[in-house]
Amino acid sequence: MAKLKLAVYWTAACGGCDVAILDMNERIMAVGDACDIVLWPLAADGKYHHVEGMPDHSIDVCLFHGAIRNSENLAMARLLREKSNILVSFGSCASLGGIPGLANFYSREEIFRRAYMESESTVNREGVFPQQSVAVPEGELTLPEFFDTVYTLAQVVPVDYFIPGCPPTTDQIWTAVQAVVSGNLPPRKTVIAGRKSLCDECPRVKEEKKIQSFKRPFEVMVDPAKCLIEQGIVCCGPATRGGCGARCTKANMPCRGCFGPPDQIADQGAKLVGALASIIDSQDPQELRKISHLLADPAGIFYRFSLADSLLKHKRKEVC
Amino acid sequence: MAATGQLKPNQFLLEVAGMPGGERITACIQCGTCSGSCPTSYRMDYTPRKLLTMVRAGLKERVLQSEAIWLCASCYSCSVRCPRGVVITDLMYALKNLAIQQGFVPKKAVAYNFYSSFNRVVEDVGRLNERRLITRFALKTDPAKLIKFAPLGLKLLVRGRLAVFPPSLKNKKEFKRMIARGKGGGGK
Amino acid sequence: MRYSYYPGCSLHGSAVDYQMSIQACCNALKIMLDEIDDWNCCGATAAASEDHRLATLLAARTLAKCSEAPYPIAVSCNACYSRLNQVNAKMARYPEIREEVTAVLAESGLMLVDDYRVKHLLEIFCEDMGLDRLKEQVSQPLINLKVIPYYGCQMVRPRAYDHPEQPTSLDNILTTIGAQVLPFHKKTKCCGAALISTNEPVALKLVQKILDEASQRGADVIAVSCPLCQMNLDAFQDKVNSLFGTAYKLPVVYFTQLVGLSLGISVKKLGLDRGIVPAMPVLRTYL
Amino acid sequence: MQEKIGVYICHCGSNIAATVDVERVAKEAGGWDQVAVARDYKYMCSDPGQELIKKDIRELGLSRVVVAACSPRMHEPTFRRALEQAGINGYLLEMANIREQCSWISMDDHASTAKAISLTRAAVRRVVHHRPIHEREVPVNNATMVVGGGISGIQAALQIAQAGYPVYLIEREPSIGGHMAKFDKTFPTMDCAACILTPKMVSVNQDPNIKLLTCSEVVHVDGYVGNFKVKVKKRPRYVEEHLCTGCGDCESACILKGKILSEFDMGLSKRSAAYIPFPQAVPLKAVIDAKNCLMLTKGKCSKACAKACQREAINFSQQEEVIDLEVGSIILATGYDLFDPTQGPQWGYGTYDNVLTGLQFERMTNASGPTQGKILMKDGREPRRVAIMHCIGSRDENYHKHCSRVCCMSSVKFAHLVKEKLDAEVYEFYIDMRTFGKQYEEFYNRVQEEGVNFIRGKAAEVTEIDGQLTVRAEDTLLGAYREIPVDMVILNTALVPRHDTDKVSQIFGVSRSADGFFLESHIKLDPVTTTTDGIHLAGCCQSPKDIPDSVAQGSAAAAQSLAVIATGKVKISPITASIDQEFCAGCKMCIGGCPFKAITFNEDAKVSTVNQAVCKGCGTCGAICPSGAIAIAHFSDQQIFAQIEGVCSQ
Repeated sequence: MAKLKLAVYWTAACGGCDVAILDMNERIMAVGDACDIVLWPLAADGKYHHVEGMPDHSIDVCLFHGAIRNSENLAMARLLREKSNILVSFGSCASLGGIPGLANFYSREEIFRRAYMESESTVNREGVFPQQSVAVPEGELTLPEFFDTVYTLAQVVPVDYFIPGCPPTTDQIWTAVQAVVSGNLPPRKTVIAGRKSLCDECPRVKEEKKIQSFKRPFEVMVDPAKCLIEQGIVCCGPATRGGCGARCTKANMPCRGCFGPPDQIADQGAKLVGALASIIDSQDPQELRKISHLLADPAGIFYRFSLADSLLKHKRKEVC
Repeated sequence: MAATGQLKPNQFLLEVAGMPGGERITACIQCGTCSGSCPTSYRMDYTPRKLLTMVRAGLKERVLQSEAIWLCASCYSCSVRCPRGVVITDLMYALKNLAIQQGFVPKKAVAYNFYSSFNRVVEDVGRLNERRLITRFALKTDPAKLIKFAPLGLKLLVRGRLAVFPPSLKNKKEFKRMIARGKGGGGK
Repeated sequence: MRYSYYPGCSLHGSAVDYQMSIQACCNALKIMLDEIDDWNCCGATAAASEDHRLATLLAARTLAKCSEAPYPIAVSCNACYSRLNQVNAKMARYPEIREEVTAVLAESGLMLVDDYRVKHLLEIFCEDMGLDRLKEQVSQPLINLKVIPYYGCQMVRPRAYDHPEQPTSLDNILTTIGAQVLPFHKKTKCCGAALISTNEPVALKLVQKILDEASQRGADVIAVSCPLCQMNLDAFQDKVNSLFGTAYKLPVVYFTQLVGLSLGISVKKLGLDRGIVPAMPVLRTYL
Repeated sequence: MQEKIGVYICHCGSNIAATVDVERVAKEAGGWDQVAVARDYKYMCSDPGQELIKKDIRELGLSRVVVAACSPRMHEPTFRRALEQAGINGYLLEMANIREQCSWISMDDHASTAKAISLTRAAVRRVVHHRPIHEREVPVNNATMVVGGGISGIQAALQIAQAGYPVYLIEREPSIGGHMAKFDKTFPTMDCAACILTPKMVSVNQDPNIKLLTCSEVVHVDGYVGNFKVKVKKRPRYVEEHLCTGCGDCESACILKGKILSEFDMGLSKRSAAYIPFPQAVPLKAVIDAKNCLMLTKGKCSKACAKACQREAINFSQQEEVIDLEVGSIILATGYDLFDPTQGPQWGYGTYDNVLTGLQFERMTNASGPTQGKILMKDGREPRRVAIMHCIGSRDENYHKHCSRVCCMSSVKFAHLVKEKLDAEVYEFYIDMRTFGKQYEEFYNRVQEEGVNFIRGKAAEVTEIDGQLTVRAEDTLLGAYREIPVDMVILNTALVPRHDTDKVSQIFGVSRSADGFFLESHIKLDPVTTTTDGIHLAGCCQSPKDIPDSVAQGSAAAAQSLAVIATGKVKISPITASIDQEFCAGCKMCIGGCPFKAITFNEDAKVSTVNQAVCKGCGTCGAICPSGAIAIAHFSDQQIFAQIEGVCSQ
């Protein structure tokens, strides 16, 4: 049997997903035995024209991690879609927008202003901003276009499978590799993770919920056996897909929601807001307001990974 | 035969209802609580309730020429008791305003002259000067008033209750200019 | 406790005794009154009768003078209190009028804020200071002094701090200083001050009814909280007596004069010797 | 799948058609995806209107129907029935409200038409996702609980008992009878109130189908129509009911005899701490007033009452008990309070001795009352001049805006009673004389002829002038101010909602109207039922009423309850929540959020489940469930998103 042709590509992301692949330790050898790696910028050199020169559908599997932030990301997504039989949206950034997706709370102009003018370490007296094209004596220099909005991979090209996680666990990756190698593939569009929400696999004891205030983990002595929400800590587990093994809550830290919502939820953040709002133990509007103000950065908590993929998608644009 | 011609809108009612305090005039249910609560209604030519219904009937001349509106002592008894929330006291002010603006008050009318003397003194110096008020008021109506007031004035003077140097504002010119800009058409 | 203080015209004229007693009491009770700079007449009933714009502007100018002070406005005269309160409410209710007034005031460099807290001295004594604190300061309780509490109309109506028909703040102050407060049905009946110059017979009849119940109840003095009520009930007693064939001789004093007395302040400082019907004969025992 | 949708736009006469261009709405709708037919019609709810839908379903094979008309509260059942009659499931219907939420709230034809199109489009998009669902039937408990033992509660209880079904009658006071038991005569016929009420009270006591619980209050209601579970708190009477004969020996022996103001006599007489509420009380049993009894408050008393009781019925160790009841329907007949006239010091109540309330006057004229029926002033003399004042606290924005309905007639009755018993002048001060009932105007005419002075003008103030009680008012027909000296004033005070209506409305889950009384389903066409199925209203708890109307509504409420019983089963809406065990992660967030306590947790499977019989389909749990495991039938995310898209798209 011929070896599978594998590509791994990286767009708007931190690179942690690549590290997660390496984290498979000796199992990576099995991957090497089964696959020829035709593209992996982290591990091997490769140029655009190399990929462009490949025949269509010549790549068996492409693990694509990172969100779509600019025109180069988009072009590569399209290119790899053409070249690959199976395109896997790998990690939270590609699947949900991830941390880069939080930039959708700002416009491109606001981001540039902050990055190139206002940030504490920047001195830019001339007010120079990146330009898409600049004429220099040597000719014209170009940069990819920076989009106003961060997109998920599936928003720009058809995707075959999703492996969420920031980063995905090595077990998930191994499951995926085994499925591809054995040819025993699940139906298209499957998310390779749990079906129920995280609470199902979280070992903490859950009671009927009533909370009097919101606390951050460092503000309390966390009871290791009791549901974190009942201790006033905002945990995104109830509206987050399981399958990670509840590694965070087992370590006394609340779930941050990196696996995104389970299938049956349209908007992870809205669900969390609805759920938490209804378990605050007060009828008094003023007290309710006071308690809700204890939440530091609600948008960042509830949409930490899923903003680009939510119903909300983007900050509201002023219409006049 | 009853009037069958084209109905004219009741301009007077609209005018009154458009003044501050006049808004709720149409809410009146004619119960008479106002008149029963009023300390001076026993002397009025039309009771407050009746004035309201006369406004609604458009009887402009009779309302604005009535003595009743000048007998209101501004005690607000009617207003706090009115079961329909009509602030009758403010309505009385509105009627007095209209009567003055539209020339329904006789020149020598005592109440009108007292109010206008008071206001002219205040407009002039910014504060009330009791001596100037009495003088001006008496000259406008009946100079004999000066003599009638003398005994009381003397008593007050003896007890140090008549200011020798009546106070006035620091910047009278600016004050006068502001008043001239902001007041309505009533006081000339 | 600190206030922007609006004395009103009478307190610089015919009610100088009210002003003296307020000053003396407030000094003793640690209530600080900052007289509003260059305040003007509130317009009373006269301005409102002739021209509602003039009336609004007069009160609004004084309110605007307080825009920058962070303190509530203290008012001593019922009529001034009513005018300032009502114009304050009117500004909120009629945006067009507010706009007009704001424009005129702006030309003189004045501006209005959203809402002013206008308080009568009675409210300041009962609510802000509290009667427990007054009680601690009383050194000469006015035991056995039979007092009629007379509030007048504009202190309580149309809507104010106390009940519009049967208020209790003045009663409570007088009880606190040891006086015997007599029940009085005409607590808030009109004294006719607005009519005394324009329709004397009607006004005197109103005065007579109040004096009548007060004397029937065996009052030593009538306590008031308004310079206009004081003037009407006190200075016109002679006329009432000659018109109705009565012989009332009821001193009419400001509540602050009685409070001052109970705090041990001198007659002179309180202006208690300035009433037309002399009050000293009945008050002598409390010196 | 391709659906065939029929869209029907109703003119509602001119209610909709006057502001909405219905023809244009129909024309637009006709062009939308999956719409097979779109029509407008004058009255869709009429028989021909419904027939139009049925015909299209049969002939065109429609699979979904949208009706753009009034609020679904009004006619959704009508159109569901029409669909079913034509052979398709009634829940394949969607209504767009283009009347209450569209034509009625705008004068702008253009905007209204645009909005009507949007709402109709939303309904069309939504209806595609509807699925057939079926109503379920559950058996009905045939017992009824009547809350309140005044005349309307008594009437309701008796009617149901006569039909042969069990009734629990719950009364807060020690005796039933309510306000009517305190009255002397009743207008317009002047029958003695006791003579007509007492037989009914006795029947309540004797009817084997009626279980009377006095000194009792409902503290909790659970369940739903046909199957309510109720908790009733019964205060101790401190007298064993089965032993007490109502002889009154304890009352005479009590050492506080004549010391405690009688609430039955409205404070005009005094009673003991151990007492019989009134001679015709049902049950005719003594009760001990726990607030005043020395034994119960201080623990120290010679217990003269217990010694005097030959049947040894007095038991100071009685405790409060909670009784659990199961009933199929509930009738609320909790009555009214009377307005407290001390709120208006100008009326002189509490200031002047001879200013009475109407109910005090009733007690005074009652032959078994504190003065044996004599109308007397405080000093024991008979009044020569009596004033009767209408609308005290009624028709007044300072107190209560509503008209109390009965006061005109009871005032006329008071005038007649004064005239009958005394040679006195009567002055009656009214705003409008509202004598609208059968034989009421005739009664008014009769009393006019008796020489009563009817003054059209609301009495503004009661005062004392030269030691004489005086009423100040304007005679508005004369246009003159008047001061009328009188010896006695009767204030006819407003009928107002019970002071604890708010608590009661929460316990029973019924709403209140703006005036504070309980809210009926429809002010004209359904004044007896509430928006909670199986809970009905009778008497003054719904709005002020006279005795004939209270009795009529008592019977009507009984008929509503009997209708529930007669069918033997009730249909339960299929719009309920359900939890998909595949997705429930057992976080338990939903459990506390359910207002009907319908969600329980299955500890074995570690999932929550909804009790379908208790669920009202409110949707709260669906909004809470963070993992999306809860779905509300007929309100899936898909349906709602489609509807939103329909509103927003052009």
